[in-house]
Amino acid sequence: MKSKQILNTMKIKLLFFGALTDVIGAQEQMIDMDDNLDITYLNLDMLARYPSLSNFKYKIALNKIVVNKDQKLKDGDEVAFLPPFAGG
Amino acid sequence: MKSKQILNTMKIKLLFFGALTDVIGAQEQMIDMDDNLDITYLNLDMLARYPSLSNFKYKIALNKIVVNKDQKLKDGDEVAFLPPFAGG
Amino acid sequence: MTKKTHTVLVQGPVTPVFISDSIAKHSGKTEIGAHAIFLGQVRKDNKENNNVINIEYSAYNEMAENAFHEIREAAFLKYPMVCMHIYHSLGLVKAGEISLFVFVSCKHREKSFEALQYIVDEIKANVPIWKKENYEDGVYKWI
Amino acid sequence: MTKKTHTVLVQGPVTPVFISDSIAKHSGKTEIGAHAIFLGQVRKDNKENNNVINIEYSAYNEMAENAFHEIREAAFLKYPMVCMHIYHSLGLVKAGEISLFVFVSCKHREKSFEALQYIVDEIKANVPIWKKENYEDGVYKWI
Repeated sequence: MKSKQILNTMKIKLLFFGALTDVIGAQEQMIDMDDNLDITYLNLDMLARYPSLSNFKYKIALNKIVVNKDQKLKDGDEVAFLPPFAGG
Repeated sequence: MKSKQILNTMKIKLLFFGALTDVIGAQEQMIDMDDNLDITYLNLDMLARYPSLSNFKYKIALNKIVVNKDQKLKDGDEVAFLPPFAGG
Repeated sequence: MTKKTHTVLVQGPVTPVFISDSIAKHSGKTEIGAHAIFLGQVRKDNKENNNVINIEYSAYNEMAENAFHEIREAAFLKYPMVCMHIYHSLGLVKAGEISLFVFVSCKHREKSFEALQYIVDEIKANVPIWKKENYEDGVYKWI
Repeated sequence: MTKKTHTVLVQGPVTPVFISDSIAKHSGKTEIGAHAIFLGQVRKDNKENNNVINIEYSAYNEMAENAFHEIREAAFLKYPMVCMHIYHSLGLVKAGEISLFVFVSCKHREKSFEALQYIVDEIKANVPIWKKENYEDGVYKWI
């Protein structure tokens, strides 16, 4: 039995704003990820799936707080991709 | 014939604002003055007539422009006594 | 940058409806991106256990309009404003009512705050206007 | 100085009537002597011979309301305000209409200008809101 098989799966909600909604073609996605992965991994996965994402500046918020990419994820987390703010 | 008698008389309009209207008991006075007198003379004359004026700070405007007291007056001038401004 | 002389002094309080009408009139000026507005409101100050009920404003009218005009000219030289308006009350303004309305409109916001402060400070310092505070018990005090 | 959370985000433009109603509501707060107001108005910018017809605002709503709340708390600690209100549009706001209304009220005027600028700058920098400029010929651009 490989260790991979005993890993649980996390459900993560992804949110996209501003120009990124056009890049992704959606405002929201639900994804399944293996346990213990962090935001760096998620981000690289997104860049692989949407190469043009690399043309955009964005920060990442975990559960509505902007975080560094080494943050670990857990089941039920909400991860948002935020282009530079432009209120007013 | 004394020189005094050939002096012309000037008509000067005096205006009072703010607390000074209470001191003088009027917003406006017309006075006659001998020619060639200046604002210093007028001011001393007013202080003699209204001693409590000395308790107040004020500037003097000649024809709507704040001036120094050595300004000479002429017939038809408008002299205003202006306490500190308090707009807004 | 010389703009025409505006009549600034108005009888009685500046009403909220007058303010919203002024704002609405600027919707056609679509180069404006930022409005900065100052409103002076009469405070019900309490002095020696006595409340201010209203303020009575008086001015040396013609000299005041000249002073407002000079403030206007100086402000347009100093700041990149699209337009600017000042309205100041004369006569009675009750506690809670508005006696001064300064309205600065710019393309961008950056300088609008400083322009607003400059204009309000200039008004307080250089315009011959006086106020008489009337108190609830009938006494008054010149400010 | 902690004040209750306010809902800041409103659908569509901030109307002049809403603004005058807000001003009128402060006439009972007779300790206020100075209101400083900022209004953001949508500019009909011309880019490559194409005019902005409207802006569509979108936000990460809950995070934005949190950010507005933090700005509010910080501003009350920093400045002697009697009260403060922020309203920001979501959805379509046409050129000439108002998308941001910041309303600062103080006893005295001195700090009101700086407080106003601080709050507007914080909103621009720290609130997750985005805008899509729609042009007359049907194209759009994310800002």
